[in-house]
Amino acid sequence: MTTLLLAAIPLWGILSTEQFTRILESLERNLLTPIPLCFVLGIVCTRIHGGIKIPKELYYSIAIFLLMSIGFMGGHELAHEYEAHGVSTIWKPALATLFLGCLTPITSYVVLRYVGGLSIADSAGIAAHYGSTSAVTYAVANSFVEQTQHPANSFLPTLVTILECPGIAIALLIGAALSARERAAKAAQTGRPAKESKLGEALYEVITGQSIMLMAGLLAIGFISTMFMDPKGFQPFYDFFQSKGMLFRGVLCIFLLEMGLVAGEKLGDLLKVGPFLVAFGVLMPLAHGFLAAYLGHLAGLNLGGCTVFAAIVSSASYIAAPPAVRLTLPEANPTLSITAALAITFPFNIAFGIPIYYEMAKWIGAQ
Amino acid sequence: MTTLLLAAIPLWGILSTEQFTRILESLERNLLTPIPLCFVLGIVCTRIHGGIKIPKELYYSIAIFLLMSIGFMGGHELAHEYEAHGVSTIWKPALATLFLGCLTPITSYVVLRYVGGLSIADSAGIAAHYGSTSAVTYAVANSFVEQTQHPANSFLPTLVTILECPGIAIALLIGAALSARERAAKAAQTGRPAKESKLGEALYEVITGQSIMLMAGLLAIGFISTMFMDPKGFQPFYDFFQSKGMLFRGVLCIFLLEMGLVAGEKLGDLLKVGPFLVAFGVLMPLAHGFLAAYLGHLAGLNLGGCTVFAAIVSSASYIAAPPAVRLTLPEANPTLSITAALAITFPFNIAFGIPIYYEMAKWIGAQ
Amino acid sequence: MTTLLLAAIPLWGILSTEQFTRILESLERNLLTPIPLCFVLGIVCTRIHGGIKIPKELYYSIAIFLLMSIGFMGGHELAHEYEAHGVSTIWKPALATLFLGCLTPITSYVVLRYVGGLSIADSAGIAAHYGSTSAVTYAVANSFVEQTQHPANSFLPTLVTILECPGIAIALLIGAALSARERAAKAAQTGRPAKESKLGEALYEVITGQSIMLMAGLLAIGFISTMFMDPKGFQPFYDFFQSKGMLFRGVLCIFLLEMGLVAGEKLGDLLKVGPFLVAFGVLMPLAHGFLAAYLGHLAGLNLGGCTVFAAIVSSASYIAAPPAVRLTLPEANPTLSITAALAITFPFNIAFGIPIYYEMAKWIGAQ
Amino acid sequence: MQLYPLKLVTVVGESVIMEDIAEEGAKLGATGYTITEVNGHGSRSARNVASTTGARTAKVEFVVPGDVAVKILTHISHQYFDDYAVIAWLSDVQVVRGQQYVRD
Amino acid sequence: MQLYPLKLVTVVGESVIMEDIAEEGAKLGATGYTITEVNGHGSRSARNVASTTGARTAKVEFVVPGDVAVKILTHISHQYFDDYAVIAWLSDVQVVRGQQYVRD
Amino acid sequence: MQLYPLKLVTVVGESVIMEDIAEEGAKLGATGYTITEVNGHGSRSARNVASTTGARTAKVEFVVPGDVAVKILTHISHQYFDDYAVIAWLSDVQVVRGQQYVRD
Ligand SMILES: Nc1ncnc2c1ncn2[C@@H]1O[C@H](COP(=O)(O)O)[C@@H](O)[C@H]1O
Ligand SMILES: Nc1ncnc2c1ncn2[C@@H]1O[C@H](COP(=O)(O)O)[C@@H](O)[C@H]1O
Ligand SMILES: Nc1ncnc2c1ncn2[C@@H]1O[C@H](COP(=O)(O)O)[C@@H](O)[C@H]1O
Ligand code: NA
Ligand code: NA
Ligand code: NA
Repeated sequence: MTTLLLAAIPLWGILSTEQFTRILESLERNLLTPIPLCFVLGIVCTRIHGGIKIPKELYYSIAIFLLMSIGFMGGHELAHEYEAHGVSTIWKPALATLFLGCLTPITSYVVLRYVGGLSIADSAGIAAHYGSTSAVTYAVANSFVEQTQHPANSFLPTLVTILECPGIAIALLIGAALSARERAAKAAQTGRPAKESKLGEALYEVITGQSIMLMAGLLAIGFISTMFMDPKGFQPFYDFFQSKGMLFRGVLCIFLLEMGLVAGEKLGDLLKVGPFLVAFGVLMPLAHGFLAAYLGHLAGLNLGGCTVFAAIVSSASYIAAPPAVRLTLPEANPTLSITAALAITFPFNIAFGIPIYYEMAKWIGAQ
Repeated sequence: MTTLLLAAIPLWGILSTEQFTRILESLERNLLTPIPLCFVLGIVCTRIHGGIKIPKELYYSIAIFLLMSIGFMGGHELAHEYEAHGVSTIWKPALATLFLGCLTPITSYVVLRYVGGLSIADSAGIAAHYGSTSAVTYAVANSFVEQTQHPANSFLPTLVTILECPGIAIALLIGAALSARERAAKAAQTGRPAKESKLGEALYEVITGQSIMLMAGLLAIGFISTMFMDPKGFQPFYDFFQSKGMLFRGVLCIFLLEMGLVAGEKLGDLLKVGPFLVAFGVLMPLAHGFLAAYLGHLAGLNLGGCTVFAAIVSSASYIAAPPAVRLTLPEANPTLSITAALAITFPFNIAFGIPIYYEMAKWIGAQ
Repeated sequence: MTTLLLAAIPLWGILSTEQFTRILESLERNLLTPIPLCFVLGIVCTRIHGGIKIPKELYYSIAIFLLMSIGFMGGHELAHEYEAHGVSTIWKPALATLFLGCLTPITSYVVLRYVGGLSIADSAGIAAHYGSTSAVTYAVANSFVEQTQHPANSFLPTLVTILECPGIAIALLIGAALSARERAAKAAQTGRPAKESKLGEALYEVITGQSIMLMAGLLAIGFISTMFMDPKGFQPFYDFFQSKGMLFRGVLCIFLLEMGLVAGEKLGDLLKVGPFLVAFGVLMPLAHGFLAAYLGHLAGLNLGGCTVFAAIVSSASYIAAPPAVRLTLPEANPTLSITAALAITFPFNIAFGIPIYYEMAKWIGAQ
Repeated sequence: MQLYPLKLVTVVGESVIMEDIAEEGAKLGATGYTITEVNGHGSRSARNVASTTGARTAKVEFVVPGDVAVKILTHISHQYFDDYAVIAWLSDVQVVRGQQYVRD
Repeated sequence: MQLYPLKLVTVVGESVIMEDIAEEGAKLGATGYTITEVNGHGSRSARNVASTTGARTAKVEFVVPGDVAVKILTHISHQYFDDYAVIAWLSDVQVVRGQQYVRD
Repeated sequence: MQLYPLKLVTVVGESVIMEDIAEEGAKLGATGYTITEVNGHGSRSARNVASTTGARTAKVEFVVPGDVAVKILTHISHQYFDDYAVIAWLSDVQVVRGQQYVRD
């Protein structure tokens, strides 16, 4: 707890009362909408042992729809952007994304290993989660800025796609390199042959995994069909996938309900993971989010864009990262990483992070 | 059959020819629409051993959507009602609902035990089903009155939520109390320890079950977001959940198709359950429905409201009640209760009950 | 390969350069839209061992929706047609459909057995697939002609329903009759009792199978509710099921993505099935398609109607046929029929066939 | 706790024939059966049809007396082994109140 | 490869009681359990409630020492056999590092 | 009915490793395998990742000759027992036309 409090003090110093009030207002505007409220309902339900059961096939189906939708709308908007400005507005944010995708797993690893004193495997495993991103956090952040009438730049979905892989790859490579010696020692000691490493396999699976394939694939499809189809024929696809539409927002409610059910279960593990990881799950995103908002602003993102950018950079993966980490760093304890990503950072971002990034972006000067 | 005919005579006496014609017209208007027709298709399909298979995950997903939608729209309308009239219009219907929720399991038990001569466990088990309610019957009744241009009062979904639990609880308590002696005797006789009772567990599961959590939770969410969100941001959620919309009506067709498939299978059990239970499954709803329409009218419900109220009070639960009864009264034969609820009362209400309650409500004077 | 090339030469002779250019334009207009692109994405994903997994329950759910939608819209349009012209415009196309439904399994069998030299069981098994039809090919062809502003005649869904069964039945009867002797010989030789035939069972299952029950059932429901409901009450059902709507087009994308994933897997079997079957899978549809377009034109179908008619007659079943063939002709190798239907004919029709049939129909004189 | 020695017959194969096998087993003397959806791979799995086309793999289990077990396995072996992807085996089990799974 | 002889207890029945059975088995000494969703048909399957009403069939398996196996089967037999559709049996298994599935 | 005595190897554990185990078993001599999705609870289930994150429990079964069974169990024991939630056991089965499940 001391760690948490000490770490929070600088924040208080930075904020004026007026800024603080504005953040509270943003919070209220964000929290009292169906999407976060469904998340809260899910948590409440689990805590009282309530009986909501979302079939996992529905959950997977919604995930597929959301990823396709994010990709398709991204491709659609990108086509308009491309027709209007070529690649001139895009390459800087893309570079900033790549840079942050490589930086955040390293900062995460260093903090976890040397401030938190976690083992190599645990540090690298958690860093892989925080180096990647969460498409649902993107969806919620995007809904938020659309409701504040400051829609994000059109190419943000492209950035989500870019952000997905590098962080996982770098963290796993760090973990594999540093823990190789430990493993060799253990193998020698037990006299059994060293276990086969599944690093290559796992990395390939991340790169060709569902999130990337669906987002990048539909991005291309959205781009191509915007370029070549007449608008009337395009319309039903647009209506189906569009992120402001009833389908996207509606199924997002159901998805967050299920996320709440799972996060609620993991809440019990908060005690097990200890105060350091709780503080990490809140403060690391704030730090990464601030950095992202700042770099995003420099790269030319607008107010909504900086907010969403901060949200995706700060968010932690809980879909692509866990199996990759489980396969390559099996000695890492998955309870630590899943709890941090799903029961601390995700709810924090959904409830508090997004409005805070919005105010950060404003404060930095994004418009 | 004699029972059935004898019981039907008073009805004939009450109805004038003109009323009878009106009922037939209502029936036609109700029956020749996609929702009941899909139910009929399901029955036909099962009877000819046709091969429609709705994945149970689709069925559960639609159930979740319907419950969320009923809750959300209920909360939304309640917020408008509350802003306009405070709680002044709601407390009477709420009280009437609570009263009927406690009365109907008792009337059902008494009729089953003393008129039908069923065992304590079977009587209490069936009474638990008829004391609760069926959200799908609500949805179909609501669609019906919306199509007759007499939409129900806005707070009807709240009443569905209130009606869900008490009936099950009361019937199970009756059953547990009265069958405790029998069980003790049997245990003594076999010389084995008495089986553990699962009453508390089952009651808790009913109260925190999926139907209640989703309906009550989304009711709160619909209420809060109507109060605090600007209408433009609220619109996509409204479009997604609204009960007049294409999603609600459309998926209701698929749901009723599956209900028809299951009811068709249970039709074979009609012979097993015997004529008394068939008569019970038709006449008890008519009696409860009439009482509900009358009390609803006294409590200030409009024409559509009285119709829907009669439908929900008269309907029998086939989702929350069966597992609760199975756990607490295992010696009750589930074939009896499921057949009555699903293969008699549900189809009767969908096809004939709802238009009859509509005419009842008119006759009583509801507008 | 020689077979393929030899067979393709006549086509080149028939086409003028201008026609060829028009076909290319049609191809582009067809290929660069989301539906075929999703199919391509699925194939690419499988080939690079990418990780998209569509839950099979989602796939089945979409199939149910598509079949219901095709039936419902068919019934709706049929009601309008019926009110305007009675049955005068419909009986000729219906007869043509029945005729082709009986002819195509025979032509397919003859070509497979005597040109390709396949076994009796394999020839009959594949013929059963090509004698039936693929509802998804219908859906894609229908989307194509709607986008070219030449919508098909309203009763096409009725024709899909008519086409479903006869082809399978005839091919299975041919196979059963001709292979009975072989089986008896084998039984005598091994000294074991002859295996029970499941022909009757399988035929009944085809006729009362999911595709027929849903399409024919919803056709009736669409017809009845168009006749008896007021348009306002009908609207939400229309919006939900309509084939130009966002739901139909959108879920068709997801469906084709999954089809692509499966077809991609089967691509590996192309080598196993050999050049003859590859040529068959392309040329037989072209021949059947041309015949269908021609007969359809004679029977009075419009340009869109002839195109869609050619697509459905030429398409091969991969849902109803496989289990029926597996049960009645177990010695037939399912790899051959599934690969031909799913990895050759389906993609060929989706990508190239439909625009070619469109140009054929134009050339024949359909308007 | 009185236990009865019986046989557990396990059959795994193409799901298109599994409901038939279950019912044929019941006709040959099994008082019940249990079906599980599984995924499988075997020597003839090339014959197995992709999931999208509705065909998959399933497992059927029968708890039966020895003679019924032999009847079921013989039937399956004659009717299905040549043309379908299917594997079948037998093991020993001790069944609670096992007499009720023996038909007279 | 050192293997420990233990017992495999398999219980198949109405899924409404299967989670309870799993937990009661754990209380009686099982260190874990495995649950599978199945479809079943038996002599009392008329008592089995249709899939739509939320009730189905499930299988629970426990790997346990012999004495725990008997305790579990006795408990199930007393508590559930009269009123529920359920079958239970025992078989012999050889378990890798089996000592960890024996509670002290 | 001629039956061949073989071994049934059953492995239950985190599904993230189950496809690998199935393929490694095939490499060690199994002619096929059967995978079932299950739900499980065990001593290390805390290590098991929630359903939403894509990880669950699965069961793999191999019907194999005794020597292959030992190879598979030894491999699993070395490669997976330390770091993953997994249990594995062996039982005796009598297989129809069992010779085809023995690789030369
Ligand atoms: N050796 C084996 N061990 C376990 N299951 C097997 C084995 N061989 C085949 N199977 C199962 O039986 C099905 C049919 O096998 P097959 O006839 O060899 O293609 C496969 O899909 C597997 O599920
Ligand atoms: N002889 C049997 N062999 C295999 N499974 C059985 C057998 N009898 C019953 N079962 C299973 O046990 C469940 C309950 O059986 P019962 O109590 O006989 O209705 C059924 O649904 C089947 O899944
Ligand atoms: N005693 C047991 N009996 C049956 N299944 C078990 C047992 N112990 C563990 N399992 C299964 O093996 C998985 C891993 O177990 P563990 O390694 O003990 O966490 C669990 O999820 C269960 O499915
Ligand atoms: Na991140
Ligand atoms: Na009721
Ligand atoms: Na055809």
